[in-house]
Amino acid sequence: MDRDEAFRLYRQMLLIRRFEERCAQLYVEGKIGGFLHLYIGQEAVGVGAISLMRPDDYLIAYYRDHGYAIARGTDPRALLAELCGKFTGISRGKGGSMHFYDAPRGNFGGDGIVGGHLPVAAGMGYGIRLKQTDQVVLCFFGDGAINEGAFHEALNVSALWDLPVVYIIENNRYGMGTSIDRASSVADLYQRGSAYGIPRREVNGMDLMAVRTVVGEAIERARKDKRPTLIEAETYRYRGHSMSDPGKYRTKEEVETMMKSDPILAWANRLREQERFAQDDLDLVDKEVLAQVEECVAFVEQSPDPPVESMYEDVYVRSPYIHMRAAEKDPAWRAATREDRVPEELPPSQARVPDEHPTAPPASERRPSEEGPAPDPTTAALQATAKVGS
Amino acid sequence: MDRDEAFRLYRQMLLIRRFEERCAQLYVEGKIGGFLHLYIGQEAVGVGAISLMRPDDYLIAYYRDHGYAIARGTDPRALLAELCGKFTGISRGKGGSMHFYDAPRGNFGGDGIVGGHLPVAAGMGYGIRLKQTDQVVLCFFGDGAINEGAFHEALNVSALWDLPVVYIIENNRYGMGTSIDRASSVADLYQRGSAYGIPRREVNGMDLMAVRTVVGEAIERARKDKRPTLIEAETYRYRGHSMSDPGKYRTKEEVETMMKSDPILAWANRLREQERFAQDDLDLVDKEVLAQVEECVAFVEQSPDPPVESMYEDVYVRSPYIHMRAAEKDPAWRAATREDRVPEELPPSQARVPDEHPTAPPASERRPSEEGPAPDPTTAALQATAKVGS
Amino acid sequence: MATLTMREALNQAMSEEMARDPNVFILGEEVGAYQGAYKITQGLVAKFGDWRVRDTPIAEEVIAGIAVGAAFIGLRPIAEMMTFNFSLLALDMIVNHAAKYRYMSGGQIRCPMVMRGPSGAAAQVAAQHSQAFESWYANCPGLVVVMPSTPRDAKGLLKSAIRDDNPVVFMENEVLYNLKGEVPDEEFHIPLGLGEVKREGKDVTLVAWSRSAVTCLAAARQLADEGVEAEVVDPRTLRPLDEDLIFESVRKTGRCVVVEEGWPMAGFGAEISDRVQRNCFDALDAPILRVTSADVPMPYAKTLETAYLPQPAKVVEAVHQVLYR
Amino acid sequence: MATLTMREALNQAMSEEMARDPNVFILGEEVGAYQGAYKITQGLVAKFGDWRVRDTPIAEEVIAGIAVGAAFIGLRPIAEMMTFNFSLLALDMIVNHAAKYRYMSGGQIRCPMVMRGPSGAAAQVAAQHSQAFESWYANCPGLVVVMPSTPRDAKGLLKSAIRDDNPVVFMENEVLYNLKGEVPDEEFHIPLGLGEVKREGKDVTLVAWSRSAVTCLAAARQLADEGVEAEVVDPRTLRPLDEDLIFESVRKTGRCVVVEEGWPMAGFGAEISDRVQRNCFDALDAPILRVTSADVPMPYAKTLETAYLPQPAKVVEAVHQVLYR
Ligand SMILES: Cc1ncc(C[n+]2csc(CCOP(=O)(O)OP(=O)(O)O)c2C)c(N)n1
Ligand SMILES: Cc1ncc(C[n+]2csc(CCOP(=O)(O)OP(=O)(O)O)c2C)c(N)n1
Ligand SMILES: [Mg+2]
Ligand SMILES: [Mg+2]
Repeated sequence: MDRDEAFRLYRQMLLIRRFEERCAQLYVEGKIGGFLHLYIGQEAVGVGAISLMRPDDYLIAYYRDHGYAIARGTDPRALLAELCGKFTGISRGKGGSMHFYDAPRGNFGGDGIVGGHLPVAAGMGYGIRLKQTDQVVLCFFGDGAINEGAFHEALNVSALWDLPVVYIIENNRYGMGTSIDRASSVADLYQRGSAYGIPRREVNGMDLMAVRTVVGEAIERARKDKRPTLIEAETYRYRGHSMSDPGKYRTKEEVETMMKSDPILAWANRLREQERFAQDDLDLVDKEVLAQVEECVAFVEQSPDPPVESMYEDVYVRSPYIHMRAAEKDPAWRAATREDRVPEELPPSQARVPDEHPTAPPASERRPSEEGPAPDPTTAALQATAKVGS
Repeated sequence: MDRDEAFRLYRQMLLIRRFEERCAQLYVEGKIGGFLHLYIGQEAVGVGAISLMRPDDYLIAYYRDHGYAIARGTDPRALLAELCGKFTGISRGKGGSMHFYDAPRGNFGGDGIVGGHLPVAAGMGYGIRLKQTDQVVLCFFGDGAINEGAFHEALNVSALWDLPVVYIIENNRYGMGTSIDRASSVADLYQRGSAYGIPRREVNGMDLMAVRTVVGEAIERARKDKRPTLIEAETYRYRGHSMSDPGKYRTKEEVETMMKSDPILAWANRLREQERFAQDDLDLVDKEVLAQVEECVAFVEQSPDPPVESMYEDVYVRSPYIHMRAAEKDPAWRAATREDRVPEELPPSQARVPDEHPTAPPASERRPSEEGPAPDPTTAALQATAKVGS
Repeated sequence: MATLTMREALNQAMSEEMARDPNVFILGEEVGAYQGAYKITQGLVAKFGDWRVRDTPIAEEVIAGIAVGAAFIGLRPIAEMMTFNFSLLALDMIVNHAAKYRYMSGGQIRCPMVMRGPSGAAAQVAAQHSQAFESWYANCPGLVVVMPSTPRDAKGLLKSAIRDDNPVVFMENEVLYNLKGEVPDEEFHIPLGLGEVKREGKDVTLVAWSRSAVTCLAAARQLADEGVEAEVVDPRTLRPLDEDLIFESVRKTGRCVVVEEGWPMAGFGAEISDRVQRNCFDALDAPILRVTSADVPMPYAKTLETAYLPQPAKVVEAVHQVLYR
Repeated sequence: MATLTMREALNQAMSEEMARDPNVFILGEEVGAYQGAYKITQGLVAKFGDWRVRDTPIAEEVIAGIAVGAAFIGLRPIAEMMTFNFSLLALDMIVNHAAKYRYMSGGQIRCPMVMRGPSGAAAQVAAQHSQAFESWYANCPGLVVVMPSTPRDAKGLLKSAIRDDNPVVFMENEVLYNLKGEVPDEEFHIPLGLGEVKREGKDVTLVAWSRSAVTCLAAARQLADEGVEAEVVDPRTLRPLDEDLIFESVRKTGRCVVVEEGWPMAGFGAEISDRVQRNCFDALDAPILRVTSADVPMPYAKTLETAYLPQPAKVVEAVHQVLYR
């Protein structure tokens, strides 16, 4: 991976982290409702895997889905707007935190039914085989999902029919308050694949490089040989299951130990040590990211709530095969549109680092900074933000 | 196993075979309706496994359930009556072929939902753990059921919680017209157990002795260590999936080859060669069994159809916690009984071998016949009856 | 016009649509090599190959899931449920996925799939195999629910269902598969949501769909002998419901009996009764009656099965009641 | 009388019944160590141990299956669904097993289990987490379906449900968990199938259960200010249904509005409307109206969620209509 790409992925992980830290505040302020499941701590899995997708590949995931959408390039302003139930939200305020979709980017997004999207992922794989393209599907889900019947049925047919789907378990060790050893009869979750004769891998989900290696192979296997893979990415969520979960079922020690192998800190070290970025570069990008997040908040503040009529929109597709005389008595049919909606691209981000810091040229245009690795302020910053269950 | 037991099991397998051959005729004559799934060819699995059950153990199975009920000692007259929809049927004419139950014998019988009874079997195992008895549950199902989500969920919790359940796959190589290789991503079905770290065994289901050995170990494991086992019994159904299935998906050759290892013939040989029974003994028991089957037919002919009022019976249990003023407007509540129904035991079988043959004393009371193994007429007889899809 | 069985009509509809549009494919248990458990897909695997006519393991949840996922990326799957009794195992895929992704995504996603197969009772297949769940599916916004009662309707509606861009639950009836009827030779389709008066009459309105519409026509013949002219209205599609057609008829006759194969409590007939009492309040000369299956699981014995099901005689009796005879 | 929240009332009911009968046990996702996703089982694992309060994997079908199988052999399981939205994955266990084995076995088997948990909308949890499926469960013979609207009813009915020998579907409502109300201190239970008039009135009958009963009481207070006395009838149990209580009220008021949180088409309110029009035909001075949730999936945005749900204002408006005001 080249230096720019390494830096881009760092920025992406950081954006996810800062975006969600801000979400947590907005939730406490009552600006975000419903369930809010944060991806904090797991960023390297989504960012690493999605960075390998082709534009025409597909992605489908579970409700802990903020990171995937950002990694896939959806404008965070539309995402925060969705979280705040605004009409400018990526799903027009109809989905919320668990339901980020971005069809033009092949993101079939967040499913609220544990394990429910695995059969759907298999179906996307089947569709690819029928269309005879070389696309692949990435399917993300939690360790809790592997005990649902849906997992079993989906993996069996994926192996039986050679469907180009990469199944990625985000093993963060708990399904809500239940640790994997209290839910799964086998400790090594990737071994579940043995029942289907499906290629299976285990990877350190806190190590972006390792994730890219393992997922990269799986994507190739899917693209070339059409074969599915089951990957277990070992990771950790720093926060509670959702904002309402104080996370009492884990010790402070456990959480702090896990946070020591923070994926963003690890990548920052790599950037400094191997890619020879200066701490300034990293500090600057952090400021940029924070500015971008504030831009999202500003965007949301100017965004309207969905008009009440929009409640009836997006239920049905208007179709010449429906007899409208009967159907149109129903407002949902009256409001049905022939076309799918395409989320509009927002004007390019104007986010700027506060003036006192002159905006630096992109890292790539600057020669590696001379001074070696400096003491790392990001560490403190990041760790401070990683309280459990706040 | 002692000589009497060996002979008893032979008689049982033969009774199941002759009983079902007669069912096939009655179905053609229109005396039996709905679906009729015959167990012919698979007798050794049910008979072998169930012969090891304690009276207080439980049994739950799928719709191909005639053999289990007979093996567990339910009066075949009540079973044939059920098949013919008579009020004297074991389920009062409400269940039919797929739904043989005999609660006093711990038989929770036939489920019509493929895989549907596996979670229920796990529940019986859980109940046993709660009651802290040393009972075990035998759960029979087909090779097709292993691809249902229910199989996965049931096996995971059985392994996770150490439930005393023996899961027995009756692998007859097809689920309706679909061969296992077109339905399962792994060829060795018992290997599905690897995903749950559950003890797993493969056994020749045409060999009653082998079945007893493997199931015996599994029952002990369940009784002593409370651990579940997944057993794959390799067997074959001679007839079509049900009476309406001509079985076009298999070659005549395949069926004939399989029939060469007929479990009843094999056991007959063993009885002659190792237990030194005479062919006469075997012929006689066949005649007895045929007479018993005819007695069932006679019983059915004298049996009444269920009275129309009985349609409303057996929906609910009458309960002091239901407000009867409201409930009793509903005939199903009016007809509700406080107690469960216990199928009445019928007077002992009067079945006699046609007079020209003097009834012989039970094989056990007679000394082994002197003459060695004779040419075996049963073979021809049995094979004649084993046409595909008739 | 050719005379076809409903089985042939359904088969033609799929065969024609598959020939017309390469994105249409079928999957389900025994739909291919076995030619369909009820032979509805007879001959299709030979014509279209085993990727477009796919035999699946016995795994209803993923059968439906494959349809949903493939539909999301532009295909037009037809998922066959061997019977709708087993669709309970696929219900989450239909209710929480097929019916909701368009809405939850603010209109970005569509799910042009059909789930079809026999629903209701066959002959003596007992409690687990004789259920009518149309009121459950019809309850769910995001779905279209179709229940044809003639070969012509079956073909015309299935073609529409396959071409329509919404998830369609297409419920057939095993007992009707051998029912014969005239089907146009030329290309045609019947729009979803359009009901039809199957028999005109001035004295009483019978509302029924699928097998029950046939029951009502039989009852209407008996009633005609007594000089009672019953009008039989078949909505054909339950969601969206062609309620005006029903209202017009009831306003004419002033009397209404709703007949269905489902259980009485909160069956779809209750919805029709509710809408009729509200919209035809002044026109009604008698309370609306309903004829349904008995409020018990389906028994196996023939005698009980007969007593359980809505029979023409029960419809005639109900009509006598609303006519105060 | 103590004042308890519905959460506390439900917890007490289970705690008391578990102390009384060693055969009663609870299983479900997070019911033990986590004390319940909604804390309904708070403290129970400490009291009764982890075999009688069992945390399960996320696997609804086997959660229900464990309850069914254990009930078959004499235990009294309480299966908690974290929410009834997920019960779709367990539906086959309830509809094809719990509700049918007694019948299919000719009365040999019983299934004394309870499946309970929150149903309906919470706050902004969107389409997949806000569904009301009571009409589906109530449609199915063999089941008992209970939906309490007060802490007292919740405790009294849950105790009956646990002791009853039939499979009981006990649907709670997350929004009501913090609702406070008086609950008798002494041992008591409320029989299943007995409705209650929650407020007397002579001008109009409002029929509603669970959260909607609370909505109706709020509407009734507003109506009282305009001098309209609404009677609020809460059946509490949907199957069996205490229809006489509803009929008596409608015969008195001549007007009826049925309010429910479910979707309109074939919702349980349609069943009530159907029965009322048939049994109170001559007493009705106006058509029966229904107030339901909007016929769309539940949207996330607060503004839309408010528009989606049946609100007191909508009930008031419906009452104005039936009173021709
Ligand atoms: C079918 C279903 N059952 C239960 C739930 C409730 N629920 C939501 S998230 C969750 C835990 C999932 O844990 P895991 O799969 O490990 O993902 P994580 O939250 O740890 O990322 C549960 C039980 C649900 N949404 N869907
Ligand atoms: C859930 C469900 N899906 C489909 C069916 C229809 N069906 C009945 S038997 C059967 C084949 C089962 O094959 P297998 O499990 O191998 O048992 P076998 O009949 O071979 O003994 C199918 C598909 C059903 N009864 N239940
Ligand atoms: Mg997890
Ligand atoms: Mg088989």
